Amino acid sequence: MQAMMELAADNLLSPIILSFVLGLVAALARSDLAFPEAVAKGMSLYLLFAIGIKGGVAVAGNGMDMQLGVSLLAGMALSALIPFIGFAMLRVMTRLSVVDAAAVAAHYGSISIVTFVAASSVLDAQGIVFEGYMVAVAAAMEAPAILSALWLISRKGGGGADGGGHLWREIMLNGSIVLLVGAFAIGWIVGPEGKAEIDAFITAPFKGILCLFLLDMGLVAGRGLRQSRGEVRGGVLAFGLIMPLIGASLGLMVGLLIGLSLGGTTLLMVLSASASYIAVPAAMRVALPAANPAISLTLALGVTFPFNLTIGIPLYLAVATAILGS
Amino acid sequence: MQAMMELAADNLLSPIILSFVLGLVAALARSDLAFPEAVAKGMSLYLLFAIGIKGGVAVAGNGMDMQLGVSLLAGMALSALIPFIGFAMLRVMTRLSVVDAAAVAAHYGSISIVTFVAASSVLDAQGIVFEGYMVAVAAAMEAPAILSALWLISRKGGGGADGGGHLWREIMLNGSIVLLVGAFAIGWIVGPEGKAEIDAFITAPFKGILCLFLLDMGLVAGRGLRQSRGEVRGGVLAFGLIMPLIGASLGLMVGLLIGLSLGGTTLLMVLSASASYIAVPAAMRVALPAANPAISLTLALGVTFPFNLTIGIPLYLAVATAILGS
Amino acid sequence: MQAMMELAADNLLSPIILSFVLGLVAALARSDLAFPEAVAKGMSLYLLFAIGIKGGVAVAGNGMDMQLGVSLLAGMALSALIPFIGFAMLRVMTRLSVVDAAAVAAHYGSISIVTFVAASSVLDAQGIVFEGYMVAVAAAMEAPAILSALWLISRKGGGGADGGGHLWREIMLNGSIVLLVGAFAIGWIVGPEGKAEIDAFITAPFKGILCLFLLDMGLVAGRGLRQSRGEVRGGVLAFGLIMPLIGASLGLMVGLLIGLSLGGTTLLMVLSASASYIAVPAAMRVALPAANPAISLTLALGVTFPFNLTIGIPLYLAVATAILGS
Amino acid sequence: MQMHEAKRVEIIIEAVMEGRLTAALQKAGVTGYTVLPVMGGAGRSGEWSREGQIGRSGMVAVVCLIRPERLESLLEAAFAVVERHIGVVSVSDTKVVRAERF
Amino acid sequence: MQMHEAKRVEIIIEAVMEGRLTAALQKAGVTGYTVLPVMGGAGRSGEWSREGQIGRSGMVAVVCLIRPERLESLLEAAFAVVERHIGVVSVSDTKVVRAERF
Amino acid sequence: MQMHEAKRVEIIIEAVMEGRLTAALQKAGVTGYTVLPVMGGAGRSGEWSREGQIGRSGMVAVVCLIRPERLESLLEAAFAVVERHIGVVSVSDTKVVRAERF
Ligand SMILES: Nc1ncnc2c1ncn2[C@@H]1O[C@H](COP(=O)(O)O)[C@@H](O)[C@H]1O
Ligand SMILES: Nc1ncnc2c1ncn2[C@@H]1O[C@H](COP(=O)(O)O)[C@@H](O)[C@H]1O
Ligand SMILES: Nc1ncnc2c1ncn2[C@@H]1O[C@H](COP(=O)(O)O)[C@@H](O)[C@H]1O
Ligand code: NA
Ligand code: NA
Ligand code: NA
Repeated sequence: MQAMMELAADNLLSPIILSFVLGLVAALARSDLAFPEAVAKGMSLYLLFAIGIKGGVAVAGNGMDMQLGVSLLAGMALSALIPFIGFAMLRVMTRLSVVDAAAVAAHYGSISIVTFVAASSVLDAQGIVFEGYMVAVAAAMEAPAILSALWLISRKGGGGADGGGHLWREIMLNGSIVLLVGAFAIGWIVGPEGKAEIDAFITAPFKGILCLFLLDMGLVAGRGLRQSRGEVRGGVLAFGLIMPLIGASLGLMVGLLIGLSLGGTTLLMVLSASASYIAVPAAMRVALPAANPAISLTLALGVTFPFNLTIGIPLYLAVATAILGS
Repeated sequence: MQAMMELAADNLLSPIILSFVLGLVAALARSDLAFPEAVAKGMSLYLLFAIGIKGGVAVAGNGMDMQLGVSLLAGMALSALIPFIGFAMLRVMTRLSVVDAAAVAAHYGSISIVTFVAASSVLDAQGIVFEGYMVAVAAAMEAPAILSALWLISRKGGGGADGGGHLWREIMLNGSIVLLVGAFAIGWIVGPEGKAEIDAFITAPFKGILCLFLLDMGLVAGRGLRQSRGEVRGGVLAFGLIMPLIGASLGLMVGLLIGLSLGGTTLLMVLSASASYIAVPAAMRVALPAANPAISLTLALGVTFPFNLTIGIPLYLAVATAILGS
Repeated sequence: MQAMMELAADNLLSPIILSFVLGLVAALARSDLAFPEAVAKGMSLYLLFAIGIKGGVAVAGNGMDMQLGVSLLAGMALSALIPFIGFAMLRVMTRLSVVDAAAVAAHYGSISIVTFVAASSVLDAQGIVFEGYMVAVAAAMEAPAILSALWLISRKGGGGADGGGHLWREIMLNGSIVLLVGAFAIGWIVGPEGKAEIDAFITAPFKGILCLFLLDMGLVAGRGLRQSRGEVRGGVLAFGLIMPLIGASLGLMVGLLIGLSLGGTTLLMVLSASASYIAVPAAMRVALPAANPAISLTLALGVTFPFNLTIGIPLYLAVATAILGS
Repeated sequence: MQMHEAKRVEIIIEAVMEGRLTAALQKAGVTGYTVLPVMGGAGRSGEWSREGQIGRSGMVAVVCLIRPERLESLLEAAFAVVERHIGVVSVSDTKVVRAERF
Repeated sequence: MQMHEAKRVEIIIEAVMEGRLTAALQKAGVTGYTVLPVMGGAGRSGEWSREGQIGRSGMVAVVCLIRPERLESLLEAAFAVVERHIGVVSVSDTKVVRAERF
Repeated sequence: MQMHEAKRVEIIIEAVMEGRLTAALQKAGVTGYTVLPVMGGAGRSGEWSREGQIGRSGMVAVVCLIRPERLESLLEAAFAVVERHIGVVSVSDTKVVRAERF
């Protein structure tokens, strides 16, 4: 317990979290501090590329086993399942319309890659190893939740979803999924020697760039919170805090079931607990235009993301450690 | 004297200065070499973040004393005072209108953070230590000069200043001030171990990014000089060369008075000698729309900035060394 | 032969090539993966700056001889000559109009700096040294081809070229030429000690940034190929594969003639074999507006660039090694 | 200079819908269009800004110059896409040279 | 398609004034506006370009579609902000669909 | 508010020609213009996008507000530049305040 407290405190006072807090505070105080769109996108391309390569190299190094296939399927199942739980909870806990509830639920079934990156930074700092292919699991979990949400809508008839084949290609070929999977493949092919050539770029500055990126996310989250005061409160707010705990519990069970390591289980919890704010928002705008994007985004980025960053990650790690031993 | 000459020559032939010169020459020769706005802003965000963290960490490492408070106050006093001197000189030396003179004076009371960064690079290269909180002093000196200029205008009645509470919040929460102060606080909290995690990002590439940034500043300065040929000459031009010397002298006196180290005194001279081209120009556009922005900007960026970069910094260091011993 | 095969395989599976392939595949599959324009430009500014500095420092280190002047002249002669060969081939092999053929020929006379950078990475990885001033030769080869193309047009009367003094200044002061030559001069002046100050920026992350840049080039090339399917095929396509071999042969002869090292000869082959897609496209739009830009760009970026990257570079190196010994 | 009557249609629409809109425009026989970036804005669904955003967020402005007689079919094609989405369509009278291009 | 008369107001103004202008527009009852980035330009105060700039420099273009009857109050609100600042205001006739939005 | 008749000329032209066009406009006595970035588009010469591009590729939109009586000389100056280049010119009626500026 004490160790967990220390870990939480350490985590809270890490440059990564403090950078996010700085951004959040600056935006709430209405500072004009802002990152150009191109710089934010550039940082996210860098992070996806670097994390993909690292994952692929880890797989290349440790050899490959059936576990990868099982983990991918397990991740996809989690991503497809969580929206149903989320949707049911939202219908009970909040007054959101069917469309809005389905859109929010899709975000929570999918994953937030920055939360994943922050968690793997914490694991690295603690010297806890994890399966390199968790990056591929993250990529595999991006899309199934969208399918579930669209199916929910079509069943409930809550205002026709605009699906179609086009949409599916778009989701599967979403830039962030392609970059993550592609970089993973590159890492796998080039292996440790290939990575050594570009290590000074993809490893050394990684954490620093993550800080700046989280500073920007803090700014965007703060701006979102400021503008949608009122829409996210009461039941909706509570959902943003409870849903990650439910997701993490499911992730824990599945991780134990398929026999992931301590690090891998923690990351699966983090993935299940996190909510998307890149791939799913775009897909929802296309498929469910009637859903209010501000609700999902504020909840995912303004509530669940900071919750996971500050409390969630150390909590999930502590629970996993208590069960799996360290 | 010889040592100073050598230092000046060293400085002139450093990659930093040469990058600025390259930009200046390219722009004057009408090359289409240009940095996208987003890249320039990205680099300035990086530099502010890195310099802020470093300053905070230095304070965390060396412990804190009353000196910080005294230095902040001294810096603010300098920033508030210098515009009065500048204004008086401009009214005597030039034909600028009251509004234009006040706007220019505000720029010289405030500070140029890149000049500060360049000077601290020179100190680092010479192995001269300085108080880490000088970064906070720099941030504190950004705004008071604006207040002085607005007060001058309201007294002289030279064309109503458009102040108001809004403006004050904007100035104090200007992105560059918030980032600098926030990063300083982060550095202070995380201390040397926290910085170690992100050192490969905020320390290793720092000087190289500074080179590219100065290349861009050279391009912008050169374009400004080319477009406003004619407006900045005679008395106005002379002001841009004399005012930094006066500012530096005041900075020297105050530095000695409050007992700063050799490095700290040099930096206070540099801050006092430098002229703003981020925070103040924006504030002046809002508050004194009648002032011609081209005059201030060309003077600050095209005359005083290169003067400080090439001659000023080694000169101020030499003078401070002569007085304080090395 | 076997060594060459191994080198080619090594090269094909390097992170650099795989990144390009990822981009190409993503674009052909119609993924929405994309780099913001500002990020792409920022990376190209970085690469030009870094490669320029390195070249200048190499010259500063190794001393200077007549060889530089001779190599510059030889490079300019190659650049001026190749368009005539290219033009003749295009008129025979394809149905392109005079204007289009001249525009394409100009691209092949000029050079692709990224191909040069990729080749020098391969040489570095193999421990093969090359003359630092090859960077200056690259810069010198950018423009003469344009002159040749305009002269061809004026002779053939194929639709008035829009030249004029303005155009010449623009071409010579093109941002990429100025940055490359300027950085080369800076490297020469500051020498190895100056470079040491900024090495963590210009050397360490170089290869990683090159990967991301090639990923972007793959995306742009793939988009170009996708959009201009049909225009680049048959004779035009064949030209894009044969012309680099002819260029490389000429580069080999000239390299042997003027006594370049193995590395230098290989680079001169690469320069001669590569086709421009920065300086020349812009100049052609101004001077030959009637030429279809899609043809040149797709050919240079979608055909010849990947050919050189994958097959060309190891082939040219193998041939040069066979002749010059390793 | 000889000018010809034309219509300038300006469609402000979510960036994610850009591809669908331009495909619809081309299907409707539009010979060209231009896409301008949008930094931010406000409407019934609140204020937004592109600053610091990742992903294909925000809106774009698609400008289309067409002959007056083609307006109706363009609007129908555009509306099929825009209808259920956040967006604004405006049509102004304008004049162009080289009418054969439109 | 049924179109309704409207006005397209285009205000080119210094970026530092954007927040003040949009606040004034909203106070004047405007239901929406769109902000376009501006790369550069020239006027009585000379030429400028956004390239390489840091800080909130340069100008932006604010486009506002409104019903004709609201034009006067919008212009008054906008002018209170623009008046002493560098900037240009133009008003064109246009047509919009879904007039209830404006 | 007192408004004055003016023309809004919008020229979409290749970025490499921007300098030549604005120089020609200034020679023709135009007192100001504004350059907007363009993200992409399509026309007879195909589709293009600025994403990931390096070099001065793509197009820009130059907007110019002028008094009606100056239109002809502006168009002539602009056409001398645009003529042989990819590009589109449109002219709309508009109204401006502070007519003395144009
Ligand atoms: N009256 C208007 N004038 C100009 N742009 C508008 C207007 N109304 C909406 N917009 C733009 O369309 C976006 C979505 O509008 P809405 O659907 O009303 O939220 C806004 O963010 C603006 O960019
Ligand atoms: N006639 C005009 N047409 C279009 N934009 C203009 C015009 N005049 C001024 N501008 C824009 O407004 C800015 C400031 O103009 P000025 O106040 O005349 O210096 C210029 O830099 C242009 O971006
Ligand atoms: N009808 C049009 N409406 C708006 N923009 C156009 C139109 N036609 C062409 N353009 C723009 O002008 C560029 C070149 O057109 P083009 O010369 O027809 O290939 C296109 O890429 C568009 O950006
Ligand atoms: Na999840
Ligand atoms: Na100062
Ligand atoms: Na060549």
